[in-house]
Amino acid sequence: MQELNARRQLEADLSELTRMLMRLSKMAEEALARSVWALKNQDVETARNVLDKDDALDQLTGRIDVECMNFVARFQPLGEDLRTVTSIMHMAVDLERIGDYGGNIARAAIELAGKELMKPLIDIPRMTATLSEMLEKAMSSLERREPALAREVFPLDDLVDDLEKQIMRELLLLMMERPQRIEQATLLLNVARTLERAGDHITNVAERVLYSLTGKVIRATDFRRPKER
Amino acid sequence: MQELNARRQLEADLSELTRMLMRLSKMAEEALARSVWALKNQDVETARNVLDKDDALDQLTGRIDVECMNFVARFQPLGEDLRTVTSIMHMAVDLERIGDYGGNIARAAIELAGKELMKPLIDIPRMTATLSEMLEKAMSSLERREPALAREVFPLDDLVDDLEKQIMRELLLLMMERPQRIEQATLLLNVARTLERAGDHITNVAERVLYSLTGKVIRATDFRRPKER
Amino acid sequence: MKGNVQIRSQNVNLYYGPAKVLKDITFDIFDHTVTALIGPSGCGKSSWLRCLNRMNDYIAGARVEGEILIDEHDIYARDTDVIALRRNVGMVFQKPNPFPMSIYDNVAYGPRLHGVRSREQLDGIVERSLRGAALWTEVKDKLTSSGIGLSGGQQQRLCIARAIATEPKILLMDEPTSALDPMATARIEELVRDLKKNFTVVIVTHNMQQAARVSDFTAFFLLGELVEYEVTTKIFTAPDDKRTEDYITGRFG
Amino acid sequence: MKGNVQIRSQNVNLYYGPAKVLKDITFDIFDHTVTALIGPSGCGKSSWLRCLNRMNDYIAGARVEGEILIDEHDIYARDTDVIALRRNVGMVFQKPNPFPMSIYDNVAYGPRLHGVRSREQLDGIVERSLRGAALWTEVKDKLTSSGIGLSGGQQQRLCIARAIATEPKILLMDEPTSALDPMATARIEELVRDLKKNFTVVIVTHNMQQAARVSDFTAFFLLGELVEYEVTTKIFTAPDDKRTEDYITGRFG
Amino acid sequence: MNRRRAVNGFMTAILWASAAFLVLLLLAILIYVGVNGRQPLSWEFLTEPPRDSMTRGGISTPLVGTMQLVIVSMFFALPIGVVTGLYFAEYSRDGLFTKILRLAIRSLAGVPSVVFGLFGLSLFVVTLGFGSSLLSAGLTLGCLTLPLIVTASEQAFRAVPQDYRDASYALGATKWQTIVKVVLPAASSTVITGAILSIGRVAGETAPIIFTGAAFYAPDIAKSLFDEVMALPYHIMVLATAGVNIEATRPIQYATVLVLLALVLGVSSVGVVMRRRLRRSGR
Amino acid sequence: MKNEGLPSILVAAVSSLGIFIMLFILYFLVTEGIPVLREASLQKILLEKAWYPTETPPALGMSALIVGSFSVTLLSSLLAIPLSLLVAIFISDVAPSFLRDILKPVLELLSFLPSIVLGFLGMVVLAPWLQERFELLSGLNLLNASILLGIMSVPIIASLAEEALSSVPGELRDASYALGATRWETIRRVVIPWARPGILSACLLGVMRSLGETMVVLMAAGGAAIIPESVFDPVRPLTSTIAAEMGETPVGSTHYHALFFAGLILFFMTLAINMLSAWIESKGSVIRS
Ligand SMILES: Nc1ncnc2c1ncn2[C@@H]1O[C@H](COP(=O)(O)OP(=O)(O)OP(=O)(O)O)[C@@H](O)[C@H]1O
Ligand SMILES: Nc1ncnc2c1ncn2[C@@H]1O[C@H](COP(=O)(O)OP(=O)(O)OP(=O)(O)O)[C@@H](O)[C@H]1O
Ligand SMILES: [Mg+2]
Ligand SMILES: [Mg+2]
Ligand SMILES: O=P([O-])([O-])[O-]
Repeated sequence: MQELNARRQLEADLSELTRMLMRLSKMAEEALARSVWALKNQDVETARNVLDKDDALDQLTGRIDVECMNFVARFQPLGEDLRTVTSIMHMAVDLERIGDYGGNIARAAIELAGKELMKPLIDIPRMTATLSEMLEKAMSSLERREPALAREVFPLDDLVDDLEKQIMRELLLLMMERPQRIEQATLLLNVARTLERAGDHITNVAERVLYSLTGKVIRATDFRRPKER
Repeated sequence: MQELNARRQLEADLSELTRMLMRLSKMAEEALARSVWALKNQDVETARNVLDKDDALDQLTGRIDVECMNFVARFQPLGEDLRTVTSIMHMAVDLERIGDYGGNIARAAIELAGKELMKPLIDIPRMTATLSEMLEKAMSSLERREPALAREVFPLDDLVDDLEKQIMRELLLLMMERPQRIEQATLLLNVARTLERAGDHITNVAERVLYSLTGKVIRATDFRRPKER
Repeated sequence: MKGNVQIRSQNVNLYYGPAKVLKDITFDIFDHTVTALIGPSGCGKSSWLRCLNRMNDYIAGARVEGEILIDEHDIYARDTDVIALRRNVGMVFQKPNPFPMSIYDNVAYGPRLHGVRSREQLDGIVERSLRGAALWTEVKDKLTSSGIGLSGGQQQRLCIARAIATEPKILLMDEPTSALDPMATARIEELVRDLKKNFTVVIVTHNMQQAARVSDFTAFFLLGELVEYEVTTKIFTAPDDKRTEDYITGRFG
Repeated sequence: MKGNVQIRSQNVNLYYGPAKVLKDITFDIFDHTVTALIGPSGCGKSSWLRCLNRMNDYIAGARVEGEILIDEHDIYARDTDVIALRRNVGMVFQKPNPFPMSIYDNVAYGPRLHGVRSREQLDGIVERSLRGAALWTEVKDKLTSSGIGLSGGQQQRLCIARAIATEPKILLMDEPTSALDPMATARIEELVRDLKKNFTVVIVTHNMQQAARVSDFTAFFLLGELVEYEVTTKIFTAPDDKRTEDYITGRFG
Repeated sequence: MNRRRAVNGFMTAILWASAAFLVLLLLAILIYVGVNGRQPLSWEFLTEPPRDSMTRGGISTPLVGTMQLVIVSMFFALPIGVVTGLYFAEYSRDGLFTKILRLAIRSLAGVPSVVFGLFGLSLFVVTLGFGSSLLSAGLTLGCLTLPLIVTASEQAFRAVPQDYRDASYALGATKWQTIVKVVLPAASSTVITGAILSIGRVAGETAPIIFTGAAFYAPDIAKSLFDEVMALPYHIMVLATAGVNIEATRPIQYATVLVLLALVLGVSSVGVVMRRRLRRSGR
Repeated sequence: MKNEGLPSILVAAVSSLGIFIMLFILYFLVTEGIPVLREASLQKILLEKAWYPTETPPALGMSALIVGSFSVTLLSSLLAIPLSLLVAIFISDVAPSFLRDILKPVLELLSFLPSIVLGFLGMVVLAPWLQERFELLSGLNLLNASILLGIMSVPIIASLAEEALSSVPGELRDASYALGATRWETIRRVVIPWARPGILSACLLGVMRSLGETMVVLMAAGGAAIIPESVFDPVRPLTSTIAAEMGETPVGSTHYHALFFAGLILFFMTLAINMLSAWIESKGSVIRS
């Protein structure tokens, strides 16, 4: 007890940082989920709501960034603490980006609202569900300090990539069938592509979690199929 | 002289970091420029070359990250030094992403190579040129410690956005005219979208430069047209 | 965070003989906050601190101009009772300096001076003060043994207990951890953060990380001037004044 | 970076009387590198360092087991000439300790002991050593004034000059900056990085940031054992051993 | 509150008063001696021997005798004292010998000077057969001052930082080389200060020499170690208590006291000033 | 490494001379002093008053001498110690710094004042004044000697006590002031308690010096071997007895041995005080560290 005393404040601050990051992650996940829901259900209200919340997300990211700098200024961290705080800085950026994607998709949802959908959206929500799962895995890995959980993220990203490919092929076909669909289709294409990107960012997050926990630089590519050129 | 002595090593290390970042920036810029050139001139060789260099880019990013951590471990930076080193960490991520985009575009170039282009590429290279200019402005702002230069980046990003919009409209029209073009058009659409994103990342870099130089959090949005929803 | 102003320093100048050591120091310190004073050696941090409880009175040739108001009362006014002032403004020094008496007597020293005689009352004060200084559990079974026998960190906490035994409103600390090892330092820092519940704390420190860790506000002194007074976070990541920036990045000092 | 092995410590055990202070220390130090020894107080860093020039010989009850090879020669072998060894292995101490003689005589002390008498030769050695310690320009006009009159940082550089005047191959430094202010510390650190061109430097330090700044390799000692020996960057950002991680993150020590 | 203030003021006044009292008292003594002793003081007084049963003439013989005693005692005490100090500082281990030696030196410091006289009488004068002589008296004074020198030089050696020794060993020096080249030079000024201070003490001592070598009257300066000598302090006593015409020689007595005072305080003040300097620079 | 043994043996050998001197002092005091016990029993010597060593048979009662020593020492200490301590406190805690810088060396210097000078002044200045003022037969008496001894020991006690007082860390004083104590409260409750061992040992050393002082009492105490009934009675302490009589005593006579025995008594008395003060010092340093 006496021994750990010197680190009490440091650890309190570090968990506070982690908590902020979790909150950010929750917000990003929600933005993604709700915007896709809005897209699917053509709900402008929800889409606007996502856009309104984007500011809060940006602000939280800014705060995390400043608090990380503060943490460095206060504790001169080394080793695991240093890895963790720098990782948090990085992860915050990735998460913010994911939140932004939520905004982008919400905009798409608003554009699409009221227009008849050319097909029922099935794969896109599936992608989103997978992304949520990835994000949760990565975050609980960080929270519970269990590297194994973060590793499970990588194969899931392959799944997301597959889904995107599939959607793309499908949409291309649909477009070619009826050029009137082109506008809507490119929009959806974009959404799919965006979700694929979100997957990439979550993969980055997972890599960071692993680095902060183990000190090893782990590249997701080691855990998944080689990317075709 | 005696006075500055205590900082000599710190400053040497910091300039070394900055130099590494400049190198990364150069590599990213090149990846973008060369891949777009390859796209335009249908030069598979150059495109492959870009892809080959992607690894080096990733590695350099990793090294910058580790060296930044080292810097923190060694000098317990505060104030401007702390802002600079954390900004470098962030900028490296942005630049790496831009490099990745180069790879993406190179892949598109390879796919397109040998197929007849549906229209001569004019606006896409213009976008790339603007991006190069932006990147160079941001970097020399950092190097010469002149915030004014970095501020010039923001209006340029508006230009990039405009170009992308224009390309999109144009391509949509072309597609609708002849659905056979769809595949190629979506590819080009994607390229344009990617370049627009690169613009966003460069804007981030400029924001970071400003923050590290002035200590003020500057949002690009304050310097450009409000985004339409 | 800003509450009521507890200490108001208005155009304070301090002279040691002909040398002007503090120049026009003007700023307000808020109650129930921790305020850190930083700056290079000799910039006048300790001197200003010692103005607050008039410890400078004992230095030949020291002369204060301007006003220092504590709870809106000018402590350099004619009618100020210095002894009452010092009771109200506790002080903790750089080196732990317990008196060579028992732990109990150390803490009871101040109250006894000020006329507390009853044993029960003293017992209560001693326990409360030791608890307040996070030392009670460690020493409650050896209150009669000498304060000198404690470890450095414990000694410093004993000094804090002694200072808060007279129930001051303000606690001044002049580099309270510079003679301690990192572990003891961490405990004192934790205690300082805790003390602001009941006191207004002003702490001089050379360790900028420490200032960043414990304080809400930070004042940067340079050559007898107050250069910048700001929320701590801002001072250490993005100060407004170029000189502050230069100091915290080690360009001088 | 790894060059030739200059110091080879093989299963070194050190006893002070019955107490075993170093346990089975085995590792190699490469020439023209700076190696930092870190670890909590009392873990045996200084003790191991002092084995290298047999300064432990003067401590009653000190006993060394195992082998220490310098340039492949066992320095605890019967036929070792301790005086020649110490000439070959310079040492710089925690507190700057120039002799109370002139700057010149301080530097010339070692060479004179070892029989250099000619004035010219001494002049050359003194100049070369002072240059090597980055002190020449500051003192060249006052070589005859006392070494005590210098500032702390200059004194420490004078001690370095004195140590390298006997042209050692190895330079041992036991917390050489712990008594210095930050500015002087920075100069010494710069010098240390510079010294590896000509010497193999082994430096004990309590300041982990310092170890990170100056050294190529870092060895972490704990309770008389060598826990981890690695490239410095790795030790401070991602050490392999849990105990190293715990130490550098302040979980104990 | 007011009572506390009153007590404080009262005590402060008392403290000032006592210091003033002491200063005035001592000043009065010095001035009194100065005024009374100034008149017969002249160059001749210092350079001529006493004449006419010491009722006339000067004090050259006792003055020189005192100096001779100082020299003899220092010749004896300085080397031994310094070496003993060296032993304590450099060689001693916490053994029995060291303990006994410490005890001996400390006790020696407390032995009354008249007892040293007894010791000198029985050892040097009687047992060793030096007789009542410069040598016996000088050696007695030497023994008296030995503890002072030992303590001073031990402190001087201890004040030499251990770092110097480590540095010297680390450069390949032996212990003796280290002592000779580093420790002794570093301690020398402090040792010398200690010696000067003990000279001040020796020059004023009377009791130990009364029966070991001081002469009531000697016609001449001692030529050999085995001659008796006159000494200033003893001379004063003789003039004041056993002279031929005590009342008439009062001016001479005062002058002699003045000379002794000047000599002792002069030498001591050099020592005191040196010591303060050393202490200040040491800190 | 080689030849390290020789110097150390030499140094130890020379150092042991200190022990030898001490042993010799003891040896001679004992061998020359003990023979007196053939003439008179220890009891007689210590308890009888009559001191006529040259009569036949000699009367060797030393109680008057011993009481003389004690009374002079006691009275002088009563006079000197309070003044010394006040002065010491003044210098360490009250005096402005320029005064302190003057007073400290002056005090140190005055402890070198030769006792013969004081004895002389006692004889020629103080004695006539006392005689006149109090209409005495002689001014050479217990009071006279005590005053002089007092003057002699004030600088010694004061400068040692001052050293003890000023070694009290300034931070302790600051702490007390900062708690609202006045200066006198600080001195009484913090400074003096901290310095107590040092002050005590300073006083003891002063007493020891007074006890062993010879010339002042020889010249100013009057020299009558009686037990004093008032401060105006003359006394003949042990030291002055030895100094006054040894000169005319034949070596080896009973008187000679008796004087050595007196020396022996003196020796043990001072030794006892010395050891006491050493004990106090060592205890004090244990408390502080
Ligand atoms: N008693 C004094 N008499 C004269 N000048 C003094 C006195 N005390 C301090 N000073 C001077 O006043 C200036 C301010 O001193 P002060 O002790 O307040 O500085 P500081 O900021 O506390 O420095 P440090 O960090 O070294 O404690 C310095 O230049 C110092 O030399
Ligand atoms: N002369 C000695 N005699 C006996 N034990 C000793 C001696 N010197 C050191 N030790 C013990 O040996 C152990 C190692 O001491 P050493 O000085 O090597 O530690 P260190 O790592 O250098 O510590 P520090 O960082 O405090 O200098 C400690 O437990 C210490 O108590
Ligand atoms: Mg200060
Ligand atoms: Mg050590
Ligand atoms: O813009 P990105 O999210 O693909 O980096």
